[in-house]
Amino acid sequence: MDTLQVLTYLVWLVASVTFIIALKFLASPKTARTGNLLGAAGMALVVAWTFFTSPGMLENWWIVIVGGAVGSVAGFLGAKRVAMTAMPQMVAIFNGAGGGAAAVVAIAEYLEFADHGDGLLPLPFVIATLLGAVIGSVALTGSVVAFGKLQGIVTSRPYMLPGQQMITGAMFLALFVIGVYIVGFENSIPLFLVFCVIALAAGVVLTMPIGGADMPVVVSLLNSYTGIAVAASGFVLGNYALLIAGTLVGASGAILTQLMTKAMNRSLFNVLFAGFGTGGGAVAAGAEGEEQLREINAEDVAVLMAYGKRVIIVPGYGMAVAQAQGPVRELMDLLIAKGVDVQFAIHPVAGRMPGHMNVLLAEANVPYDRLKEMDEINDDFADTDVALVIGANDVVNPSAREEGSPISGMPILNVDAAQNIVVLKRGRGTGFAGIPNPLFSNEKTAMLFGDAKPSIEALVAGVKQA
Amino acid sequence: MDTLQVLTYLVWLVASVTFIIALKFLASPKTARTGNLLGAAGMALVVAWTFFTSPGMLENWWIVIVGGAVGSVAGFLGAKRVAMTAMPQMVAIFNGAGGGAAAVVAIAEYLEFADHGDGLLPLPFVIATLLGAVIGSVALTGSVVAFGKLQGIVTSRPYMLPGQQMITGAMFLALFVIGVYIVGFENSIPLFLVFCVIALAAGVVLTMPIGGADMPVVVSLLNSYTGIAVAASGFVLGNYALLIAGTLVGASGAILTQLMTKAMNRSLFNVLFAGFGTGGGAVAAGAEGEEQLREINAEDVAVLMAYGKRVIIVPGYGMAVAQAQGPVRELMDLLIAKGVDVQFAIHPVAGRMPGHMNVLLAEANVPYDRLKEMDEINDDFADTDVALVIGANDVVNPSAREEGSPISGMPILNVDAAQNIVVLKRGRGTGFAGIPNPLFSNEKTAMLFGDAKPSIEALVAGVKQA
Amino acid sequence: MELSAFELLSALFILVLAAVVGYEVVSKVPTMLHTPLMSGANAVHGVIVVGAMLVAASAEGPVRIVLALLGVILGTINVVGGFVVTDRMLEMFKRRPGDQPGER
Amino acid sequence: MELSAFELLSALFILVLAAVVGYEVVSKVPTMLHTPLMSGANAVHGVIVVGAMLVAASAEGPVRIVLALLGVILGTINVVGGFVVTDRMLEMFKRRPGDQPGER
Ligand SMILES: NC(=O)c1ccc[n+]([C@@H]2O[C@H](COP(=O)([O-])OP(=O)(O)OC[C@H]3O[C@@H](n4cnc5c(N)ncnc54)[C@H](OP(=O)(O)O)[C@@H]3O)[C@@H](O)[C@H]2O)c1
Ligand SMILES: NC(=O)c1ccc[n+]([C@@H]2O[C@H](COP(=O)([O-])OP(=O)(O)OC[C@H]3O[C@@H](n4cnc5c(N)ncnc54)[C@H](OP(=O)(O)O)[C@@H]3O)[C@@H](O)[C@H]2O)c1
Repeated sequence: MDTLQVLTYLVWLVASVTFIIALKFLASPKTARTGNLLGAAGMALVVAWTFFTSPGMLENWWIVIVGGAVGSVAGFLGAKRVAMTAMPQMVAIFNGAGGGAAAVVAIAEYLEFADHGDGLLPLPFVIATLLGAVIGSVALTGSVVAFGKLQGIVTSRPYMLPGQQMITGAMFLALFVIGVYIVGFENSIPLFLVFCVIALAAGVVLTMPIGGADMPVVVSLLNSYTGIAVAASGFVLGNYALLIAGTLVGASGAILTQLMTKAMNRSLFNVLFAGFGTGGGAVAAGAEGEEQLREINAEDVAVLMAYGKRVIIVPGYGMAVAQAQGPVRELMDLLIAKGVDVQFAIHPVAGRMPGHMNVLLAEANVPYDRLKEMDEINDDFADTDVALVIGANDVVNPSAREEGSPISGMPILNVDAAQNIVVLKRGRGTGFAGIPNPLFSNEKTAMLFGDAKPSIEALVAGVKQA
Repeated sequence: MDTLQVLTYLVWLVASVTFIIALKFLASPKTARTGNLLGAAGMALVVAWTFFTSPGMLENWWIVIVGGAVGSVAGFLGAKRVAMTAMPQMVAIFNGAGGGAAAVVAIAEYLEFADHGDGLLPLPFVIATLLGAVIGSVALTGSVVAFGKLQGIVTSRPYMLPGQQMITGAMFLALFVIGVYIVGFENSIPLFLVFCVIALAAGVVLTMPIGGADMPVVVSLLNSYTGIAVAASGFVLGNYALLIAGTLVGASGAILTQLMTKAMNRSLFNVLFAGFGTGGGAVAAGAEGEEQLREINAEDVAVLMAYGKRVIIVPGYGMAVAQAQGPVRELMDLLIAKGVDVQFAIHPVAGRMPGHMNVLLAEANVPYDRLKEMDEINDDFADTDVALVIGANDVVNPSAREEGSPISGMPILNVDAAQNIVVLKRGRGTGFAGIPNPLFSNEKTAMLFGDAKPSIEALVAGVKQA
Repeated sequence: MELSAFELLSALFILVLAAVVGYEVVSKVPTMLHTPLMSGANAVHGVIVVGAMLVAASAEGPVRIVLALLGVILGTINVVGGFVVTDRMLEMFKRRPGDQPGER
Repeated sequence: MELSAFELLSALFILVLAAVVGYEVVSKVPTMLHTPLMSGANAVHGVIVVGAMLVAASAEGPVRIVLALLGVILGTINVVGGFVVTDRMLEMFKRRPGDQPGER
């Protein structure tokens, strides 16, 4: 092993350590941004080192330059242009790109060595290559479907093929049989390619039946998958930077997925195979349509709040859709100036991704210490004058407390304990779980219909005059 | 690499994972015991595997059997017989044994390869061997001195040689010079042995100037050292089980040491090089002797508590010395039966090792939820009728709040905020910091002199009658 | 392909330890940082671009060159997009000027 | 002694990762478990007894045999004493029968 190789290992080690520190720092608000920058620095180091020291790069440098330029521009513009509400989609696309790259690398590895190899390839090598190919492919197409569902291009309803279970079963069987054949009997490039195509199809078939509301969980899971595919690739290439980075992401993504399903009080199995946020929705929405809901106008709500002692604001997906966070912040400032105690109650799965509300409210410069997590604030609703629900639905749905509802058992915000409840939404639409919400017909509840942004602006005007 | 060797690696991997899980489980009360057993199981696995598969064991098996038998009996009896209050000493001794073993292994490695090697040995190998020898030796003699100080065999006062700094400096210089010579110029078994002897002496010279009160921190640090020595040995032997286990302990020991010094509001440097718990003690104790202290009898204290609403018990080193935890528990039960709210305020460095009070009170079956950590309970003293201080001194010394005291800045329990303060101690002895305690002459304070055990028993009798 | 048994076993140790590190590091994250963390981790696995570069370095013939190019493009999108979008998310968390430093 | 550069580098990776694991695992421990944890960690480094056994396996001549014997004795004391004393400490933490399961 020459000095250059030894240095390569040390570069990998340094990069791996920056990745570890990056993840660690990302787990705390104070250090998160530094952590991200550190991770980027480690990445730059290992990329530059690989470029300048890999034998063969002298000839094919243009591939890296051209590919790098195209990828950089695409990635940079995508990341800079995307709206805050569309971030989960963007993460899905970037993850798909990573999964695709891992699959491509696995294919290239296989081609390379199937050409040179006489007879069977070493077992661990073939297994890892197949693993990288199948997982990377699933991550690629799965992420694309997730993107489509979040973006509204593909139906966000769970979509089942006729004979879905049969098809899924057949695919897994085929993957398994081809895999065993390649590992144990014969190298075959065509069969390998068939293997990859089936895996790509599997990514679609597995993701389509999952409801749009569950996509963030799916994106997190696919993120973990890509990590595993990258680790497999690192194993094959004997590259410890890939091995460690991939494993780190594989493991942390798995935990994160679990934390997310836990916050929704569901199991991962249930998310993946029991499509909720579905059919029931339409029916239920119809049923709710019958009830009489008490309406209120913005001026009355403004007075109610301005002369109250404590107001708790409960933001949900509707606030994100309406981009109402700026006016909400203004409303908060006005109320505080009038001596009202204003807090935000943040449900762990409000919106469409974990931390969605925090990100939006931080964007509007709402101070951290006014954002309370569910457990922290749930007891405070009882002595609250007004609970202002802005485009939230499922996270305040009391039917979660009863048996037999699709969201039974999910912890919810105790909005119904407040003196007055005001709900801002456009109409009688259901939340993403697609089920009716008895809170709206609660006698303490008044509805302020309309898009959240103009509604809040009306409240701001009202409070100014009050 | 044959199958046996591959299996050996897998055994190492399994053992390493059990060690990791063991440490993780030890960090939570519910799983701690399981964790310890799991660690022991992993250890048994790797020891048995090594015994049955190592080439050469066929001939020299008796060494392992005889040594193992002697060591097992000694370790088992020592661990079973030791009194709860003497546990820190025992841990010191076991740690010393581990450090000694690491040093012995390093010496044997060096002998073995210095014999065979022509010219210089490979650099990383020699460096790791020297490191293992020096750190293991320091851990051995340092632990023995720590044992002596905790056991009262060696003076617990900081003991400085004349010209301490000169001697320490000379030792380090000698170690460095010999080390460089062996690494860079010539293999020499005599010089290597001189190197080890100096390291052994250094362990003594470095530990003697540290006060007995700081010994638990020192034991924790030496524990971390032994871990590093073991890791070095694993590096040399190419044994990943040793490498990982040693590194785990080295790192976690370092953190633990820091947590401990932090709880005492001191820096590690200050602990190691600024001997506190010293000279000042005698003088200060004399000064305190002059003051008038208000005495009280057990019956009065019993009445005070039995008719109070809330009592907070503050245990300290004296409770451990007097082995009064059983009667204390009885006292608690009686008071609770009378409707008194009884809590225990546990200072992080009360006693002589972290968690000392928790261990003792748990031994006496005081439920966990009555043991409150300092931060949790410090605000509650204000509406407490009686703060019962049992053999605690430094941890309730208000001079920590002023400048210029040796314990300035250490967070203390706000005992002086209570309505009544009752202090149980034998006489006018100071705590381990050796400084006077103005709390005792506080006008709210009454002293109940005598050994804590009979005192508490008198209180129990008193409460029964009250 | 000269993966010796020793190399494989070393890789296995590294894999297991890295998995433990990944698990431990993330198990303490507050809910509001879930998304940035997911996004940051997503950027980290973009290191696959290094794998694609190695493919590029040894690429011969049109098929492999196309694969290499594709791999580098996709990997770079992952890396660049991942870190930039994470930074954008985190930028939103910064305090407004008037705020006390110590809070949360 | 045939430590190849590759073996050394692998050992280095393992060392760094294990150090991170050690750090992460312990940084969450409550005060009252400091001593049992210290004691348990102490028992873990008793794995040095394996090193002493390897010395024993290749021991020739009285010096090395004495060293091996000493190493095995000391290492065994560390292992056996360490685990037993930790178990004794932890035994004290067990609940009395009447207690609620859920508490703390
Ligand atoms: N956060 C996550 O990580 C995550 C991940 C996966 C799934 N989910 C799921 O997403 C849901 C989140 O609950 P949520 O309470 O935040 O939202 P929600 O239950 O989806 O309800 C959103 C409500 O906002 C209203 N709305 C939509 N656009 C609006 C606008 N422009 N102005 C005003 N109102 C508008 C809608 O009613 P109208 O149509 O009548 O206006 C709808 O009822 C949960 O079911 C959760 O399980 C979350
Ligand atoms: N916990 C740790 O991890 C740790 C580690 C290193 C150092 N330390 C140090 O140890 C000290 C611990 O503070 P502490 O308040 O628990 O204890 P302390 O300050 O050492 O005081 C103990 C008191 O107990 C009394 N006492 C001794 N035997 C007694 C008996 N049989 N019956 C009744 N009273 C008795 C003594 O006074 P009389 O002689 O008058 O009876 C003495 O004043 C701190 O300085 C701390 O920094 C602790």
